[in-house]
Amino acid sequence: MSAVTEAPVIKLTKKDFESDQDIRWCPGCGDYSILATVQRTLPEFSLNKEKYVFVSGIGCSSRFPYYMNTYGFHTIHGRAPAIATGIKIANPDLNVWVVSGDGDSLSIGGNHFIHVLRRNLDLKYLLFNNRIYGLTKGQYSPTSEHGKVTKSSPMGSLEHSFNPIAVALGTGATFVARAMDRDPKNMQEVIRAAHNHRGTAFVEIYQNCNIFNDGAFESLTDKETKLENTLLLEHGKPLVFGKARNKGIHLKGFKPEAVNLDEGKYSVSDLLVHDMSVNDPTLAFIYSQMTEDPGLPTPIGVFRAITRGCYDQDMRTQIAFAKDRLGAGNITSLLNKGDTWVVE
Amino acid sequence: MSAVTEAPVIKLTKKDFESDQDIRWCPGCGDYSILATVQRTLPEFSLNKEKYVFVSGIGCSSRFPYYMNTYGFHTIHGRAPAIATGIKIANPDLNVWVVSGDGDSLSIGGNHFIHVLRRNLDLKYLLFNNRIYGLTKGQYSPTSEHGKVTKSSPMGSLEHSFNPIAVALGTGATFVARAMDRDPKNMQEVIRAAHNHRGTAFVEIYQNCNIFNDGAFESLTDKETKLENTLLLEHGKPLVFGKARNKGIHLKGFKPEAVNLDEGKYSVSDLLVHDMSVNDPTLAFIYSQMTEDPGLPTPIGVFRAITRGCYDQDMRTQIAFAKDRLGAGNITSLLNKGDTWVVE
Amino acid sequence: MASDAVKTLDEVTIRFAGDSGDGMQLVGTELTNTSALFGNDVGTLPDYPAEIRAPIGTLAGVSGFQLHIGSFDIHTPGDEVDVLVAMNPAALKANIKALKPNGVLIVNAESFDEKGLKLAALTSNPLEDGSVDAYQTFKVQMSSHTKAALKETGLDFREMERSKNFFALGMIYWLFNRPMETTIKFLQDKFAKKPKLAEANILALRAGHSYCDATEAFVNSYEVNPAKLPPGKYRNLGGNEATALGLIAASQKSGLELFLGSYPITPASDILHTLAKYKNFGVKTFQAEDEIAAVAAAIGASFAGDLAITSTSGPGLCLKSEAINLAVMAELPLIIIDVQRAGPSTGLPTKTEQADLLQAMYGRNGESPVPIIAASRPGDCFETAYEASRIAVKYMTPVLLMTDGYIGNGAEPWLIPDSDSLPEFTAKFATNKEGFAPYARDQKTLARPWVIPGTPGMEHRIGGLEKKNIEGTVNYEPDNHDYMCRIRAAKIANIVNDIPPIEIFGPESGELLIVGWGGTYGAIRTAVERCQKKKMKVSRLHLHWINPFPKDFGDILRKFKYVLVPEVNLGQLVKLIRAEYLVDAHGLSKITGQPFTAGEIETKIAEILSAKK
Amino acid sequence: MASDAVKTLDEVTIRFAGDSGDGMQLVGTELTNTSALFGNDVGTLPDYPAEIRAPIGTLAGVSGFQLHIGSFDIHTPGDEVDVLVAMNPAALKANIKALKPNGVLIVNAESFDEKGLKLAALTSNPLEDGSVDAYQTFKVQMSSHTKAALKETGLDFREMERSKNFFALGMIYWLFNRPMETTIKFLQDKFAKKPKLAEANILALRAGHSYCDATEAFVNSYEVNPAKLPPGKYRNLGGNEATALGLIAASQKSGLELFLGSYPITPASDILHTLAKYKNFGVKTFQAEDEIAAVAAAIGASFAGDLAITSTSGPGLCLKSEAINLAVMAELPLIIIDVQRAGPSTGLPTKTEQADLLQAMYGRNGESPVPIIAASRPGDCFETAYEASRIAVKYMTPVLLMTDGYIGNGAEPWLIPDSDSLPEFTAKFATNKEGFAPYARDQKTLARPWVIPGTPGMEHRIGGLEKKNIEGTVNYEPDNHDYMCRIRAAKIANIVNDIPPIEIFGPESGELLIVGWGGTYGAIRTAVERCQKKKMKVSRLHLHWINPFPKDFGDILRKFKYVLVPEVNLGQLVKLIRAEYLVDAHGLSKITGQPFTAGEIETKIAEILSAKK
Ligand SMILES: Cc1ncc(C[n+]2csc(CCOP(=O)(O)OP(=O)(O)O)c2C)c(N)n1
Ligand SMILES: Cc1ncc(C[n+]2csc(CCOP(=O)(O)OP(=O)(O)O)c2C)c(N)n1
Ligand code: SF4
Ligand code: SF4
Ligand SMILES: [Mg+2]
Ligand SMILES: [Mg+2]
Repeated sequence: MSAVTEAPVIKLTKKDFESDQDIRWCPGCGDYSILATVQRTLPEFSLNKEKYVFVSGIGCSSRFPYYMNTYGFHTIHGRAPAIATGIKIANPDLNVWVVSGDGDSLSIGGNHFIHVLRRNLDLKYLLFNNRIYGLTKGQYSPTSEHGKVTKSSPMGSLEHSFNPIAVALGTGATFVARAMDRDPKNMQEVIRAAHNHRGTAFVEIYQNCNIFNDGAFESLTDKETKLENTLLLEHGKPLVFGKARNKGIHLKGFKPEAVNLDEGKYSVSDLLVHDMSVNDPTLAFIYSQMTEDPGLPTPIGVFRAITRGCYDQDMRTQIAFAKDRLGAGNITSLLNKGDTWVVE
Repeated sequence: MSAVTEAPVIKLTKKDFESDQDIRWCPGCGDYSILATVQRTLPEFSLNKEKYVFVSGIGCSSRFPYYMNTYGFHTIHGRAPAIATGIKIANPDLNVWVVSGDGDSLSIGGNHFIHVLRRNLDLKYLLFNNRIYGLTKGQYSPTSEHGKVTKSSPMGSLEHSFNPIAVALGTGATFVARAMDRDPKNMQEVIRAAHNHRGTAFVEIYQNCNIFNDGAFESLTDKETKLENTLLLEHGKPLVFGKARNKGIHLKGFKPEAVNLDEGKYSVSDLLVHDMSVNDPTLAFIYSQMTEDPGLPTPIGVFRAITRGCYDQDMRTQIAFAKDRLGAGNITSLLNKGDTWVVE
Repeated sequence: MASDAVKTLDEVTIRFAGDSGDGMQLVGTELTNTSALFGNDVGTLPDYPAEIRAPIGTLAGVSGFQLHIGSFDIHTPGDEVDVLVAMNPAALKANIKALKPNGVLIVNAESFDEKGLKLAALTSNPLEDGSVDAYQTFKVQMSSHTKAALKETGLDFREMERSKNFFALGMIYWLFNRPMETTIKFLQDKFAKKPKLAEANILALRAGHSYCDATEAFVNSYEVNPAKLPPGKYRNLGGNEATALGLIAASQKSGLELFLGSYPITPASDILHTLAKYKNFGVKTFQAEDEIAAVAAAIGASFAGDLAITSTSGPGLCLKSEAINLAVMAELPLIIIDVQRAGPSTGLPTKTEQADLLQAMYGRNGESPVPIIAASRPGDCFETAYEASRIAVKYMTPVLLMTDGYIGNGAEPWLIPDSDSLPEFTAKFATNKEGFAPYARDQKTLARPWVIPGTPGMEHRIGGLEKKNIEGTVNYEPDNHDYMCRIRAAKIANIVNDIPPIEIFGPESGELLIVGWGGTYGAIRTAVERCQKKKMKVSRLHLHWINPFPKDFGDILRKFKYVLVPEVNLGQLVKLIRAEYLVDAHGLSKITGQPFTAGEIETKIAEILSAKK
Repeated sequence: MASDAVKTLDEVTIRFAGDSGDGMQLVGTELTNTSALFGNDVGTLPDYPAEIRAPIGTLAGVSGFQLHIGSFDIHTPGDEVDVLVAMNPAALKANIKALKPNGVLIVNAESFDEKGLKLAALTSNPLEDGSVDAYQTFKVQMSSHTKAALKETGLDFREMERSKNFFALGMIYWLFNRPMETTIKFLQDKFAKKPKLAEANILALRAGHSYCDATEAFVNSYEVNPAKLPPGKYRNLGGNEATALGLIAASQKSGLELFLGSYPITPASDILHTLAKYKNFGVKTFQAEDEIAAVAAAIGASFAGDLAITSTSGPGLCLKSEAINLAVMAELPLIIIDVQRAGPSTGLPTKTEQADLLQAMYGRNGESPVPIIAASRPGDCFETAYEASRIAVKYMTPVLLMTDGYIGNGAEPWLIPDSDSLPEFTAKFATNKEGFAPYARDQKTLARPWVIPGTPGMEHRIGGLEKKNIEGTVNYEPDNHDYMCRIRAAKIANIVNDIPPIEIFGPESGELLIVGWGGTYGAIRTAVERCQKKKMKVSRLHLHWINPFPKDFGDILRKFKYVLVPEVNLGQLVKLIRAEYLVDAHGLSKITGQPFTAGEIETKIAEILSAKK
């Protein structure tokens, strides 16, 4: 039932997306910058506020919906993707965003995470990865590094961390990207691309938790080292990086290598050219493995964006088809179906 | 507490591993062949029966432990990897095998599945993939093909299937392999390799459910077509396949291509040589994607087998280290720790 | 059908038993439909093995279908069996205890060979060792007769053998003077694409019938006259299907779109299967990755404005409990269906039980009141599902709808309601911005407004943290939490105003009151009516709503000297009654995975009343 | 410390309140330790915000720590506050209501500037508008004094500012004539690697002390003499830590290795954190991916022969319910710890409640009996955890151990037991093949044998399907299921033989009995003792075991005219009592996220007794 009458599209500003609730993150938390970037970017999309639903689980990051002056649902730990799935199937016209943490999505919520990506519902998924459980005061998370000392691992964690992008690619995700709290410009572009994608758009956002895991991404965000250690993926462009833009990524077989463009051996034409739209996820998987190799820069931007049927749209189509073929159902015919007899 | 005294190793036969319980699978079910192969292979390992624990979830496949004359635990739906984790941590000397179905592992159990692979406990994981829910009488599963018509999808399923091997690789699994119910010879080799691996050894086994999904793997197991449609991965060997062994896999960039060795353009030396021990999971990921391309054969055998710390062993080491450093704890010192005072 | 010795019976109970590959459920269902169409009242009890296909011929593989046919309003699948059809030794062994002394036993004699006896773990042949002397035994070479009848079809022997269930059905049709047309038509439809199979089964059916005619095997045949059921149009309806139809009716009537989030589980899966067929009613079925995702998606759909359902059985209800609590806090409509099965844990998945009641009532952290409604018969699942939906939306609350494997898998003739006669059910989304607050409450129902995303100007946030009264923002104030816990409880207690007074069958006060809920309905009713006929002083009532209890429940209870609560558990409703009313109610427990028989309750009634004397 | 005006007090309640960044928990804990070491009895109540770091200076960010110091055996953190330290306007605003009329109020006056008032949403300055006239108010420039004292340290102003909590503590040490050595030593240890910080805090502590000396701000100082506690060696112990120690003691005593499977959740995480530190005791802590994996791994560890534990709070208990049921069916020892918090759903995660009791009792499908034991004080968590472990192993059953945020986070002086005085606890794995059957039962305990994998010749399979009595194979027989349900229930009921008779405090029969469980202990005891001193006719008892109830419980209840059950929920234990004994017990409910004060219960007692007259 749609009791809702469409309102004309209104031109909005960042302020329109700010709710009246006091923000409850620690001063200095990376979550602030993500919130501001989202609030700054949404007005570009020419959609009224009422069309947005922000759905989160539990964690510091998951308080996000309270600060957005849109519809919002702060649900339970790990279940945001499943709840968002129901929202989107019920009403595919809504613009649904999931906001979650590394614990929320990859620990307790791991199953819903992999399934929402598989089903490719048309929703946006922001995973704030601070590599720690923030809200419960600092235990290691599935993205914490091996050997990490925390309250629950006083002698160092025995676990090997997930590579969230590789996990997503393993499930067949159609859109996979990475952004960083300290790089709002790239974040904004990634959010735009995610919005424009039809299907589940997964964005890993590196986020600093200055209380329990300060500096986890420092080498990637620090002004001095940032350009040497990150690689911006731009569709159709060769993979160049470095402060002096004198380095690039060359593919040797399926192995990416960082090469120096100044030394004469390699030129830009030898570099891998980024193509986010190849159907085969292998290229994106190769990018994902670059973070495992200390000799290679960490890619940011959109790794992969391909088109495939969306569950919610396909469901709509199937229902329309059924109505078309069988006629829209009505109670009387429903109740009187099959063999009947009359008692007088 | 180890109340158990070690018994001398006894030479066993297949019969020793057969329990006295009546087997409750449908006649013709692929599960029989897997059971027989496991029972036939275990005696090779020079381990007494009491050292084995088979742990399963719920599903037709999960009845497996009842038929093994070893220790066994038929647990609840989806939780076998978590329960096996506890068994292995509690007693790393046990030889722990998880047996599960595509629904049990990839649907309800997805979270434990990805985490056991990440933690790399030293256990063996057999996933019977019949691409259907057998026990609940035939609903589509996360590995069922898009569009599949079942009781719960009368107009065809809207879901895209998981590629279990790709999911496993995305999590960082250290051992990944595939076998087929109708190819007991390869299955036996794979089981051997899994047994010998230190870490979580994941084996996907294609299994025919002749009641609810008959023929799902027919083109791979049928005598006529089998050799054209499958590719046996052998460590250190070039990837040759085909009835006449006249075809092979050549890697063009990161793209595998099937080439004909008779046509003169390619020779065996142009073929990709299988190496299961490369640390980078990309090669195995490339294999995993071959099933998505109808022009390529389906790889079977061991995709990847690398060494990395095992959670259970590392835990043991950490405890030993703590005892070494702090001395084994005792109650009195424990109770009297910290600031104390005496009331007289 | 020459016999003029047609005896008229008031009621008869027939059980088909065979290997699970023998098609017993199919012929049982055919006899049910034929009898229902003929105008009898019917009650059924399918009983199939846990395995998909257990080894042929073994005890584990026995599948049974029991059918009670009456010329009056009957309420159970029958206590004792009058006619048992046993297709093999294992089926005989597993079912013979249920057959009445001197009952009719029809066996497929050919299956009692050495192999068959061994598979059934029998050391001697019961057809020869005196085991069946107490019955009217008919040993029929069903396999051979069937093959003979089918010899022209061109089928091979194994295929022919498959039709012997219809040979058996043909015999029963002869024995009870039933018309064969319905079944013939059914077979033609079912095998429209495999006409050979249709033909074979029809031939077998006719052969069984003719066999009786020709051999005059039976001295008598019987008839069971049509029942004097309330006038109207009927169909045969199974419990799970009725639940699905009730939900669709609620959706159609309210104008809310229906969303089901579910994960398959025995014996609830058929609700998913049935709803999945009704896409043309706009029904959205989502087969989730697990029970948590199933209920979570339903909560999302409810937030977005759908009539949201999740269906499961006991183990699944465990998994849903955390999310149900979110719906309690968020105050969103949601219907959770628990088709109970025997527990604890995986238990006996294909057997029935009523042991999830206290879980439904209390199985969530914190003070988490959820209304509970229970269906009592297959057909009644329809109105119960409809009512659960209506209350969920009216009071903005999750509602637990309890059925069980017995009524879910059972079927009965169902008086088709006129769609206009269904209770009024309007759903309204709030759209008025003026003075809107997400946790402001309706004065009468205490429900908060349902504002769905997409509504301009009413953007708001909800969630699982405690909410400030009216404003609905996150709030940690001590008094607010106390207030909100109490108002949530009051809202559910308040549903009592929607519950009609209890109907008491029998005297309004006196010696003995039987209180029932759910699937014990038929057995209790039959037992009490039998006792009342014998002039015993016993009354009964059956609860539809368990939380809240109806207003007049306490007063009624106190008017009886003895209150007995039969339950297929170890005493759950009885605990709630005792705690609430301090009435010394007694439980009668049976927890065998089987429903009560009327006889069991009758015996207990007699025992209590005679002890009282 | 020249003042000769030292007044002696029996007891005093002090509350520190400030921003969550102000280190109130730290100085509160220091005062607790110092007082405990000094020989006082102490009771504590930390109260921190839900946010990690709420915006500085706001109401949401206020963190409090209340401490009750007594020269006698005290049982609560105190009802009303005698001395309040408020570090900023928000802290004053949030806490002033708790301060007794004419109580001592010490404020950091500098924080009451325009910005501070605005952050606290105050429109006028309470130090000037008469709001604090009813108290002995001391306005101290704590920030400036601290900075002055630290000027030589080379720290910058912001760093110096951080030490002002120790300045405040120094003042309190002066006011109550406490020695400073313990705290100085603590600081030296804590900041062993950052000696500058140690020095700064010590300087601030001394400065606060000297400030009082120098300014003669206070007319009097006070002393609270050591309490006459039972003789022995004491330490200060928090509830969650006590739970962890009890488990380790059980492990050491039984020779079973300890396994904890847990997923972090407030307020239970500290059990995980504490156990993780004890690797040298062979403790294996497994931080799982979720609560289901946590309990599942514990079940696996139990199967493999470990003393297996899982710890959580309400929402986590929901998620564990399906797996707990597996342990019920598999009959494996398992301890499930629920540190209860305010629900339903996410509720108020940092606040206390007792509302998971009925969930613990009934929150699983089918008939699933699980024993329940509840701790009542922080120190008592030790013996409760030990006892839970002992019973789990002895009876081969999961046991639910209930604590709550109040006692879990609270601390008290704890009489260190002699390890030999701990109850006998031997664990034995069955190793004898002769006549072994996995579901054969011990005649006395009804426990099945614990045979661990690795034991030669005893290979067997268990699982969640119903098991055949004795053999333990999968079994679908109706009577077997009935029997097994009843024997599982009987086994748990049988634990009653391990439960000592109830201790009644006060007359053994009469007017009014107060029945408590869990964290209401201190408030009830204090209230009842006060009333008894006033010669009121009231008795009390406190339940340790809730399932099963002690044998003599029913008889005791029936000896009183009025039974009152105070609970931090809407009435849960009271329901169990009413259903079991048909006694008209009444609930006293408080559900504000805060524990009862003794005064609240005292008032209710007086009310009941005066109404009775
Ligand atoms: C069922 C359940 N289990 C555990 C918790 C406790 N909990 C809340 S948030 C959280 C982890 C948060 O980590 P993450 O998702 O990384 O979010 P962050 O706080 O770091 O943003 C946990 C364990 C809970 N609220 N519910
Ligand atoms: C909590 C819970 N939910 C649902 C079920 C019902 N169930 C049992 S097995 C199964 C799926 C089986 O599929 P799969 O794992 O592929 O095993 P198969 O039978 O195909 O071998 C389901 C849904 C259950 N037993 N427990
Ligand atoms: S704890 Fe960390 S993640 Fe959470 S709000 Fe504070 S800085 Fe941010
Ligand atoms: S249903 Fe399928 S998977 Fe299950 S036992 Fe039968 S054939 Fe095997
Ligand atoms: Mg995090
Ligand atoms: Mg399967």
